[in-house]
This record gives sequence, structure tokens and C-alpha cells, in this order.
Amino acid sequence: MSVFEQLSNRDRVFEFLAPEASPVDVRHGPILYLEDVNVSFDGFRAINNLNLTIDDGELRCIIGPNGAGKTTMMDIITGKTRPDTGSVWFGSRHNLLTMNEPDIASLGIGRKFQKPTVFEALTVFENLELAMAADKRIWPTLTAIMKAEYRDRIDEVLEMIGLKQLRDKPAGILSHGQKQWLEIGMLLMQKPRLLLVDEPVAGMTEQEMERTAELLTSLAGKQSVVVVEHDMGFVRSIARQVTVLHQGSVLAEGTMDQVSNDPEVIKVYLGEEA
Amino acid sequence: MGISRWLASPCLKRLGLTVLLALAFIVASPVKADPGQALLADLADASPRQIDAAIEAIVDSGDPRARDWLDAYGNNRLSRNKNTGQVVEVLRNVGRNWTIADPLTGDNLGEISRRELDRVNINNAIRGKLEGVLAMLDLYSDDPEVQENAAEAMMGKVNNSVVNPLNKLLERDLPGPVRNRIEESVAIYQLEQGDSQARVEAIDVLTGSLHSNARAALNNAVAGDDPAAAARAKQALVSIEQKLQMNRVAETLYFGLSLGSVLVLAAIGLAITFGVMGVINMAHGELIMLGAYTTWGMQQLLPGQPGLALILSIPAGFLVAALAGIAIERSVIQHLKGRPLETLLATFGVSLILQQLVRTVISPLNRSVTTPEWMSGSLVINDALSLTLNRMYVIGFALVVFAGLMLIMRKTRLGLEVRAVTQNRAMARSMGIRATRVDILTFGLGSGVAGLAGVALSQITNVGPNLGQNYIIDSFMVVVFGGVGNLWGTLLAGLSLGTINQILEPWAGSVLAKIMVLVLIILFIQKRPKGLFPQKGRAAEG
Amino acid sequence: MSIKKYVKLGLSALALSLSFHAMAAEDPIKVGILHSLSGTMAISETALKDTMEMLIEQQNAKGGIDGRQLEAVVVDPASNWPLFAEKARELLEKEKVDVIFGNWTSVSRKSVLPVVEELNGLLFYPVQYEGEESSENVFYTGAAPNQQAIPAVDYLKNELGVERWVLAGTDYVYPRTTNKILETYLKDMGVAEADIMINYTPFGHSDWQSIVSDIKKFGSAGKKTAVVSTINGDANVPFYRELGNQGIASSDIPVVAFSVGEQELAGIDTGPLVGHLAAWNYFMSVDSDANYDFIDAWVEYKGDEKAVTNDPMEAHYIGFNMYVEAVKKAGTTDVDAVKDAIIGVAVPNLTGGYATMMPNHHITKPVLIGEIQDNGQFSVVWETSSTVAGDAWSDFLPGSRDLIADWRAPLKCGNFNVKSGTCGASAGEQALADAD
Amino acid sequence: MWLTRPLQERSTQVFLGVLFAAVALVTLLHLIMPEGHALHVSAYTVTLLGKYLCYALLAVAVDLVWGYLGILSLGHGAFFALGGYAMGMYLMRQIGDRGTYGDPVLPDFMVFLNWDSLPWYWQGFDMAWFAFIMVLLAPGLLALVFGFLAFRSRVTGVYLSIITQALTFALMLAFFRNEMGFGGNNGLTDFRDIVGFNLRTDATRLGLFIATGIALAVGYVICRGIVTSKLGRVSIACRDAEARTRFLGYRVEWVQLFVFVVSAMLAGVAGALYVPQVGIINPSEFSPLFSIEIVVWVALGGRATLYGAVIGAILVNYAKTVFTGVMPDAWLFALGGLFVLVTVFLPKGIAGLLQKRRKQEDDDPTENGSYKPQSKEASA
Repeated sequence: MSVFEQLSNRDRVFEFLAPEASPVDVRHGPILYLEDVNVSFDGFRAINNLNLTIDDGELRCIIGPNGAGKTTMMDIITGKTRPDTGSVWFGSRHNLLTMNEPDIASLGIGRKFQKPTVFEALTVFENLELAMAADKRIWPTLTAIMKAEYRDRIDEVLEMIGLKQLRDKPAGILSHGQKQWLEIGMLLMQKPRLLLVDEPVAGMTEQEMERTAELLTSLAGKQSVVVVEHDMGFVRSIARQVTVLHQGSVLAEGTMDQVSNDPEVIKVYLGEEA
Repeated sequence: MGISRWLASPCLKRLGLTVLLALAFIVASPVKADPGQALLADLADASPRQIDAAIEAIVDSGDPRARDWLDAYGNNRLSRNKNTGQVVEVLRNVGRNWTIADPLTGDNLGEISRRELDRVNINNAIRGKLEGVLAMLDLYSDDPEVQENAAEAMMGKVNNSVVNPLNKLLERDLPGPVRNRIEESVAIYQLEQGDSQARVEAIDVLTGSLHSNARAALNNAVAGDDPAAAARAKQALVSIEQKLQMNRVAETLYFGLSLGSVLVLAAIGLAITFGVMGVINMAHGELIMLGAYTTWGMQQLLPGQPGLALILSIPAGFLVAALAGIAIERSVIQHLKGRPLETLLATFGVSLILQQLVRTVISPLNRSVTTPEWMSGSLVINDALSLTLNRMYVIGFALVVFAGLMLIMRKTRLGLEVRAVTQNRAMARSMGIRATRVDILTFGLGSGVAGLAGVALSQITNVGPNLGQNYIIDSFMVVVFGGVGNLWGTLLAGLSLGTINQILEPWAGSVLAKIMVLVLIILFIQKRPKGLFPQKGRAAEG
Repeated sequence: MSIKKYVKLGLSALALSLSFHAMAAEDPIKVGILHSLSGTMAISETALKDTMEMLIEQQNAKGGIDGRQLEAVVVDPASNWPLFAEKARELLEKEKVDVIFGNWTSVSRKSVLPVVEELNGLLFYPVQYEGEESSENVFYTGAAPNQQAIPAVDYLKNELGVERWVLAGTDYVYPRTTNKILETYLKDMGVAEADIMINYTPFGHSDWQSIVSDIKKFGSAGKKTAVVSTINGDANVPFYRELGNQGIASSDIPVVAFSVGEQELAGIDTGPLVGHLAAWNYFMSVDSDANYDFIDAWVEYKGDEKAVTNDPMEAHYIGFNMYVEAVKKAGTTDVDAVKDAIIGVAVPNLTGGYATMMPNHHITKPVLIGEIQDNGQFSVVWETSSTVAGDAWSDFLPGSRDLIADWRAPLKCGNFNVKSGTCGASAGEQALADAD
Repeated sequence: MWLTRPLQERSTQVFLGVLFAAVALVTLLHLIMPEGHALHVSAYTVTLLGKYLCYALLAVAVDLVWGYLGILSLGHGAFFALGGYAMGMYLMRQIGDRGTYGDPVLPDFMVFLNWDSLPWYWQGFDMAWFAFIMVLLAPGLLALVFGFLAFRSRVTGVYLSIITQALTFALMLAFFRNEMGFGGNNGLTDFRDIVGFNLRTDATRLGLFIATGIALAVGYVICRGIVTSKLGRVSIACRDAEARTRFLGYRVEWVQLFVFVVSAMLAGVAGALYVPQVGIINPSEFSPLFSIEIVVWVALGGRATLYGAVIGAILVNYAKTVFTGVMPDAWLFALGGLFVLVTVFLPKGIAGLLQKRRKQEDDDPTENGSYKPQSKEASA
């Protein structure tokens, strides 16, 4: 029987998916909190007074036409881009604007890129190994040994993302969809508190999409997930809360139905879609 | 008696003979009479002590040919035929047989083995005096140009034998510059020889003159035993120094600019092949070298007219280098698409080959490239500040080349296509741009520009197999400092690096200055990891 | 599978070691030629290699040495100093040459020196150098500072009345040492500190603008000024060009160069340089039949009417003939025999005199001052009345003042300290003593 | 343990096997075979091979940073030379009063440029242990400072390559200056003995040769150890997708710095062993062209396969030795041609050829290391 049936029965919980005690303080409110964020690239305002809050364990979809600033927003959260003004908080303790990518990553924010980027020269197994939550300083990394438990954990994820057969093949030979999966797998290995998933189903077949949908929904609750996606069908299939970005700021927020009935949204976005 | 017998009579024969003799005598006599023969002989035989006298004698003889003789003497062209003892003028003194002429009649005596000739000795000291003497002769010329040069040459060469004639000359009306010069040179003489009154006047004349001889004289006066003059001279010098300061600043800037323009020229071709195409072309230096050798070749083809040759070698150099570049692109680089570092290695091999090729085919020795008249010497702003012409041309040339490239890149179809291909190769292809053709043209263009740089450099430095090596590293520094793929960056980087170097050099010394510049580049790249003008957009993302 | 490859690699290493044992027939006298044919020094050294090959050819035409033919063994140290040592070793150990003619730069000599001494070879070094060296196995046929620099300075001082001195050089040992010697010498003659300007530039320095203008400034202080140039090879062209363009005529500020010969001039447009000076022990323009014959032979050999000769070529000419004489005298090519035999051997030089090998392994040379002519030649304007013997240890350097070299039987010492009377004894302390 | 791991993998075993076999063979042939016997290996050859091995170690060091970290260093000659100078200074002090001027303290070049006392940075080099530490420390420190500056500010790709070139170029100019007190252009030479052994005896040469062999072995194992460790995979990750690696929580700059420094130290050791064998160290070792040549060896042997670097270094230098002897006037053609042909027709170098023969399930992960569609430098 496939992994996904297991996944779908809710009482079954993979221990490696269970968030371990993390320094993130979510006792009072949201896990991610963006306020009045502004970014402009020589003149062009990519993000414009963006306000966004993600609650702990929430699954949030973010949609918006091209150039709405979706990817830029992710760059800001993960520390790749520094905003001109505004504040970005992870939990109520960590000001992300003061940290660099590795720190943010080790805090428990995982990111999947729009264009799937895996280490093509390394095998699928090694890709997951690198992603695995561990002490990532130089010396420990140099002296690290592959313990049996790690191997099992990796194999479990391999199982889940359905790349078991390709375990020892270089990731370079994977198909586009497989790469997407591998990257999601790497996210899982990181055991993040917050997953930022950028267009996870681009270039996937219908059934691959289904799997992905199931996986993401299963994650929600234990981890907070932010999905940026174009594919309305997919969004509809997973979305509880949807945020519509337009020209770098929030245009509308609510359930899929609320949003899709919002005249503003229809004008700028769905109008074009429909 | 019959006619025939009369004809045969000996008396007539005798008569004819005498006539012949007479004729012979008439023809021969002027040779004997020519005084020049003796004068030149004296000059040739003169011991170091007597030389001056011999020269004087030639000048006083008032012989119209005197000037030519002294010229020939000054230029090492007077020699003595070991066998006949005749003094001859050497017209052509290369190879084993030299062409000589008779200085008296000026007619060509044909070739003679070098071994048969014994040069009439001359050295700098004498040459110095000679210049004074010739200048004195020229001062009376009615060609103002000649006069001016003569006056210039007079500076610091005035001695009591010429001072009076000079003063007489001053009574005539002369063109302004000539007069000033003569007055100054007389003043210098007065300052050294004259009485204290004359000294003071002299100092007043020299005050404000930026000419080095004037300064020299004043310095001596300061050191001299006449306190009054010394004090006055000091003041004069102070005022002069102030004027000099500005000139020196201007000079340094000019030096910086010219060094900078050389760097720009050397680097701009690389900015295209490397910056735009991403090909790390280690053979770039050798392409420059080819351009320089083309100039040399041209001058060999057109002996006697270096100027024309130089101008012709601008297109020629471009073509040669461009073709070589295209050859490299076709044979090597096109196989290395998307492997920029491999291009570094392969082209490194190519550069080795090209260097050795030049060594074996042409020669390991440097080749001499003559600088045309209109490029040698310098443009005199004032006595203290003069801008060397060859470098001024190079600066201009660099700017023209740069402007040209800018036009091609911004305004022409090629430029558009090049930018398209560099932005996104696949996309450009799909839009019907023939990427390979663009590559060939781009690389050809970059290489051609390198050739142009070579043509310019041939006027400044060695034309030899190592020419390229000396510039390749600097070129890379300039391109990277300016920001890969940005022509403006290259221009700015080249000029600023050159200027910085020249500003540092006077107090740091050339070696340290160069080191400092390198360190500066390293530190700068820390601050701005993508150079002065970073490339924008996805193309720059790694 | 890959093991085979590895083994192949190992074998190739073995093969390489084997290849070094192709021993040539004992019969011919093997002459090693150690001059760079590629790299930066090829400019100067290639001609010397050709010279040697020509001389050997001539000698063989004359029936070799006592019937034994000579055979040239040419290698290319590629202007790479460690490679010089390696190639010297190859020549002596593998090729078993009887004598080596080679090197140009001091550094290459320094790197070869230990090899030649260890393997007891013979090296003839043809280039003017900084002195401060006398090896039992090296014969210095080029000029020592006292055979070039000092007479040149004397000439400038006495004939041209120079009072103010610019010592400009490339920053390496030869100019450094030469300038140090000259500085001491000038000061001993009572030249003031302020009247000496010393300037060093890196190799191949190509931008002389500011330095030349400094020289100009320095020269406008009222005293007759001259530049003593130890600028090396490639840097000269741009230097002289700059001089010409900034309008420094030889009659204002003459430049006397120690490293600019006919070969360097061949690469320069000499028009603007007429009257600038060079000090050598030989000029192509020297008026002697020996010289004319040599030039004719050279032109013949190169098949190029424009081919030029220069001082180091003469040095090789002398050195080669000395070696030939020494071998004849010793009746063998055995190194030690030749070493003893060669001291005192006198052979004609190309300037119409004789060169004798001194006990300190330097030779006697006339010193000539030449002026650059518009045809790329020098015209001799002055020469020493008699030949000067090369001085291994300069009298103007504190460290070496008390040192002499004498390789004859009793002393057999390259650095004998006359003060302490010991060989290689501590002149260092002497230096320290003089320093403070 | 990361250092012992390589010893279990076949390729390393084979490599060490061949290396030690070759060294042993040469040693035996040198000692046992009589002079002039066809199989005798002369001291000249021994030293020559010793030199090759030094270059091989240097090449391995370069391959470590270029092949596995994607940092094309055009300045590794600088680290090599620094190690060499450290050793050279020690050897210089060992000359003692046997120099031409017989000064007990000052090297000859200092005496005749009359320096009156030893500059501070020459202190301590009379002690072997100090000198040997400096062999590691000097290059290591330079790499540390330089690397820290460069990697911290994320200088990458060709920019990094060019400033490494600037680094070595600047150092070359600096060491040419006689005021620096390193003998200027003449460098350091005329060495007598090392830790008590006379450098001019064949025995010492053999010793140095063997020592070099061992150093190469150790260096190779260290590098293998790194590249087969998780850190090795991380560095490959940095090479291929630096940003991604950051998002996984690795501090890329520290990884780069660590590997860079290790590589620099290896280069230093290579230099230190090189100097006593060739008998001279001079600024030309700093010349950028030499550094480029090293890279060419690596590329020729096969990037990102350490043994490839060794093959490349030995092959090119052997070719050099042969050509400069056999065809002095034309050897540059041969060498240049070699570079061109190999880069065009053997993109993966000689090692690439070897791998083709291997079967796919070769247990060596780094074999795939050379598979890299878009590596960072492609952004040049």
C-alpha cells in the first residue's frame, strides 16, 4: 500500500515529522509576522507596505499575478533580500532582518525554490543527507558519520517522495517533477517549523500533483506551510486560507470562496484567469 | 708639300698635346684651389685641444658648405678614407659596405668597404659646442622657425665669443619669442660672467622664466659668492617654484591619463571577449602583440614613410588580429561553449604557441618601430610643462576606439544581437539570431580591438614576443575592476587605475605604487564583489 | 581495470629513468650550451647559443682540438631559474659534457653554481655582472664592475665634467651592487649626497613618464648631470623613447648604459638617441680586422645582412678560444687539468688586443665608451689606454674590500681574506665593523 | 574517523600502492644498480622525480579547491612559494659562516648590500621546528586572511580568480624588491645542508625524494578524507548551488575558508620540499603564469579526481623535461598544443578516459563530481 494512504489516515504520525522543541516562541500568536515591508529594485517597488501574518500550524496559499512580489517576499523571509523598511518576525522572539540565510534556515524555516535546485552532482541519498537536521558547523560536518538511524530516516523520506529506486543516482538525471519531490524531501529532512513552498507543482503530472497536495495538507498542523502557486485547481484543492498579492501588497485575504468572489481580485487576477 | 704630309707633321702633334695638357690643367686646377679640403683635413686631424679651433676656422671661412660639413660632422657622418686620406661624407652607414660622397662637390663616390673608413671623432662635449655654433649661424636665417629653434638651442650655450654678436642681433627687430630667448640666454651668461650690476639685471630678466637652464643659472647664483645676487636669485626662484607647482600637478594628471588610456586600450578588447562573451582569453595579450608586429611589418613594406605606414596599420592591425581571433574562436573556443574556465586553459596554450611562433618566424629580438615625425617630441605648453605627443595621440586614439565600440554595441544590429545572445542564448536563437555568427563577429571585434591596442603600444613600448605577457594581467585587472561586461566600467577603471598609479609613484616608487594598486583592487573587490558597475539581471546570477 | 593505468604510469616513470642513460660515444668533446631559447630571456640569449654553435662549427672546420671534434649539446632552460640548475645537472650528469657555456642573468648563474661546483664542471659565463663571486668551476668572461661601471663614471666626470649623478636601474642584484659600488666611489671622489639620485624600477617597467620628468627636474639644478643606467633589457625601449619625447638630448643629460648593446638598439628607433652612451668591452663598430672577420662570419652564419654582434658574444668568443687553448695546453679535457692550464692563457680579443685569464677566473679587458649613432651602432669615443683586469671582489664594498681570489696551486681560494689571512674567513664581521 | 575512511576505498589503495611501489622501485634501482648500468637511476633523475612529486602535491591542493569547491585559484603559486621561502630561509640560516663572506649570521646577499643586522622576520628560522611550522603557518595565514575577506563578501567565480591572481602578482613584485630582505630577484640559493644532512650528497637527495613521496601520500589521504566526508559533499554543494546550501543552514563561507586554508597549507608543504631539491627559491615562483600552469596540470589530469591532478602534474612536467632537451627551439609549440588539444578533446582530462572504462556502480561518489551542468563560474 502506498505511503499516501498511510499519510491520509490522520492518526498515523511519523515521528520525524513531529516538530522537535524549537527556540521559536509562538505562545503569543503568529509564527511569521511581516509588517509594512517595502523593497524596491532601482526604482521599481517590488514590495509595497506588505503586511502578512502566518499562524502556527497554518497552511496558507499565496496567489497573485506575475510580478506581484511572491518570490521577493520569500527572499525577504529567508534573508536573501533585505527590505528597505519594515519588520519581519519569526515567532515573537526572532527578528529575521538581523539574521543571514544559514541562521534563518537553522531556526527552522525551510524553502523550496520556484526553479527546483538540487545538488545535481550528488546522489539523491546525499542530497537528503545534506538537508538532514544536524550540527552543521565545519568540524562536526567533517567528522560526521552516517549512523543507522539517519539512514533509516532518509530511507523513510525516500519512500515517501517515491525516489527509493533512484537512491544512488546523481540528482542531475532526475525528471523535473522528481526534482520537485526531492526538494520537498530535503525540506522534510530539515524538520522546519515553517515551510515556504514556491510553485511546488509546476511541471507535474495530475497524479503527481495529487500526491503533493496530500503531502502538504498532511504537513499542515504540525508545521506551518506557505504555498505560492499559480495553479488555481491545486490551490483550491489544498487551500484553507488564501492571500492575494498584487503589486507588492495584500489585495485580499480569506477562504478561497471569499477571495474568488472579491470583485477587486476578480478584476486584477481571476478575471484574467477565467 | 701635300696636305697629308702636313697633317702628319710632328709639330702639330706637339701642339695638340700641349692643348690637351692645358685643358687638363684647367680642369684640375680648381680642385687644388678648394680650401674646404684643407679645413676638413684639419678637422679630421685635430687633437681634442685643437678641435674648437678647427671648427672656428670652418665657420670663419664663411664657406656656404660649412653648415653641411658641420652637420655631417655632428651626425658622425665624416670619415677619412684610410688609403687616399681623403675626407668623405658617409651617406649610408649600414651593412658592410657604406656609401660615401665627396663633401666638397657633394657627388656620390659609390660604395666602399667599412674597413677602409676611419671615422672623424666627435663626442658629446664637442657636439654641445657644435650645436651652439650652428645655432649662431641659424640665428641669422630669415626663416623664423629656424631662428626660434636656434634661439632655443642657444640657451645655456652662450660664451664670450658669441655674446657680442648676440647683443648686436638684439638691436635688430626680432620676433617676440626669439628675442625673449636670446635675452634670457644672454642674461644667463651675464649671471655667470657679468659684474654684480649686470647680475642683478640678469636676475630680473630671468625671474618668471620657467626654462630649466634659467633655473640652473639662478641656482648657481644662489650658491654663488655674490650675496646681493644670491638673495635676489632666491626670491626669483621662489616665485618660479610657485608657478612650477601647478604645472607639476597638471603633468601628473596627464601622465595618469596617458597610462590610463594605455590600460583602457589593452583591456577594452578583453572587455568584449571576456565581459560580453564570457571567454577568458589568455591569448588576448598575444593578439595585442600581433597588432604591434603588423605596424612593424607595415613600416618594413613602406620604408621611409613611417607615418603613412602607421596610419595604414590601424586597419591592417585590426584585420590581422581579428582574423587571428576568429581563427582561435573557430578552432578552439567554439568547442568550449559554457565552459569558460576551459577557455582559459586552451587559450593559455594558444598564447604559448603564438609567442613561440613569433620567436621562430620573425625573431626573438625586439623589432624597432620608428615614430613618425608628427608623433615624436612634445607639445610645449610652457617651458616647464610639455605634453609628449605620442602619448597624446594614444589618449585620443583610446577615446576614439572606445566611442566606436560604444556605437557598435548600442546602435548597430550586431550590438543588439550580441546583447541578446549574452542575455539569453536559447531565447535569442529561437528569435532567429544566428548565435554562432554573433560569436564569430563578437570575438573578431574584441580581437581586432586588441590589434588596435597593439598598433598604439608599438609607439610606446617594445615590439617583441613578450609584449603580450606584460599587458594581459593588467587587462584582466581593469576589466574586473570595472565590472565584467560593462564598457563604461572598463573605461573608468582603466583611467582611474592609471591616475592612481601615477599619483602614488612619485613618493612610493614605481614598484610599491604597482603593489598598492593591486592591493587596492583586491580590497575594492571585497567591497563590491562585482566591480564598479555590476551586471544587472539574471545574467549576472550564478 | 584502472590498475593497468596506474601501472602504466609507474612504468613511464621507470622508462623516464631509463631514458637518461643513453650515453653518447666518448670520442667528441661535448660542449654544453645553457642559454634560454624561450621565455623572457630568449631575447638576449638566443644569439649567444648561435654564436657558440658557429664557433664550434669553425673549430671543427679547423680540425677540432688536437683532432678531436667538438659537439654542441643544446638545452633550453626556458628563462626559468630552477630549470637552469636542473638542466646544468642534466648536461653534466646525463650528457657528460666537458664544459658548459651559458647563463645570462645573475640569478640563473647563482642557481647553476652549486650544481657546477658539486659535479666539478666548467662554466663560462659571458655577461657583465655585479662581481662579488669567484668559483673554482666558473670562468667570468664578462665584465666585473671595475671593468665597466667605474671607467664609465671616470669618463663622464673627466671628459664631460659631470657633477650630478642619477643612478637608475632595474631592481635586482646587478644594478643594486653596481650602484652601491658607484655610490661609494663617487662619495670617495667628494660628490655630495644631494648630487646623487638613485632610482629602481621593476623588470620590464614600461611607464617612465614620471621618472624621466624627475630626472629632468634633478638635472635643472645647475650642475652638469648624467644618468648612469643599469636598466635591464626590455625596460630600455620605453625609457629611451620617453627621454626622446620629453626632449632630453644627449648634450643636456647624457645617459650611459651598462646593459644596452647593439642587440637592444636593434629594437629601438635610435634617431632621437644619438649621443647617448654605453660602456662595454667591445662594440660591433670597433675598427679591427679580427672584429670585421668575426662580423662577416656571423653575418654569413645567420644569413642576415643586418645581424648584429655584441659584447657577450665577444665574451663567448674569448672564452671559447681560451678553453680551446687550455685543452691543447693540458692535452686533455679533464676538468681539473683544464682549470689549472687555463690560468694565464692569453687569446686575442676582437678589439685588437689580448685577453688573459687571471687567477681569480676573471679576464683582462679594455673598457670602451661608445656613443649611440643613428644606424643603431656605437661609435667609440674613449677607451682605456691598457686592458683592465677583472676584480672579483670590489674595493668599494665593505664586505669584500679585503677579499681576493686566487685559484692557483698554493692558495686555491675564491675568497681569501687578506686581513685575517684565512680562506673564506669572516669578512662579515668586517662588514659589520665598517657599518657602525 | 574521516582520515581513515579513504584507506578503505579502492581508488585510494590503488593510488597509494602505485605511489609507494614507484618510490620503492626508484630507490632500489638507485641504490642497488651500479653506476652506468642501464637500469641505474641517477641522482639527477631521483631529484627530478622528487620535483615532479612536489608539483603533484601542489596540483592535488589546487584540485581540492577547484574541483570540489569550485574556486578557481589563479594564485596558488603564492602559497607554494611562501612555503618555499620559509624553507629557504631555514636553509639559508643553516649555511652559517660557510657563505662567501663567512658571516655567521647574515646571508651573503645581506652582507654585500651591507645590512648590518638580521631583520626581525628572519629571527627563529635557524631552528628547524620553527621553520617547519612556518612552512604551514605562512601560507595558511595568508589564505585565512585573504579567504576570510573574499568569502565573507561572497566574491565568486571569475572575480575571485582574478583577485587571487592579483594577490600572487603583488607578492611577486614585493619579493622582487631587495628592501624586502628576501634576496630580491636572486632569491635564496647556495644551500648547504638540511637538519644536519649535506644537501649535495645523493643520500640526502634520495631522502628528500622519499620524504616527498610520503608527503604526497599523506596530502592525498587528507584530501580524500575531506572530499569523502560529509563536508566534502557540502563543498560540492557549495560549488554547484551556493544559495541552496545556505538555505540548508550551512555556513558556506566557513566551508570555503576551511578547505581553502587546508589547500594552501598543502601547497606550502609542496613548496618547502621543492626548494631543497631544486636548490633555489626566487620570486618567479610567484608569477601568475606559473599559477595558471598549475591549473592546466589539473585540468589536463582531470578535475575533481585528485589522482587526475597527480597524473597531470607529472605528465606535463615530464613532457617539459623531455621537450626542453629534445626540441629546445620548438617545445613551446608542443606544450601549447597539448594544452589546447586536451581541453578541447578531453574535457574531463585523462582521468575522464580512465573513468569511461569504469563501470557505473563504482562506489566512488566523487566520480560523478565532475558532472556539473551549470557550475558557478559559468556566470563569468
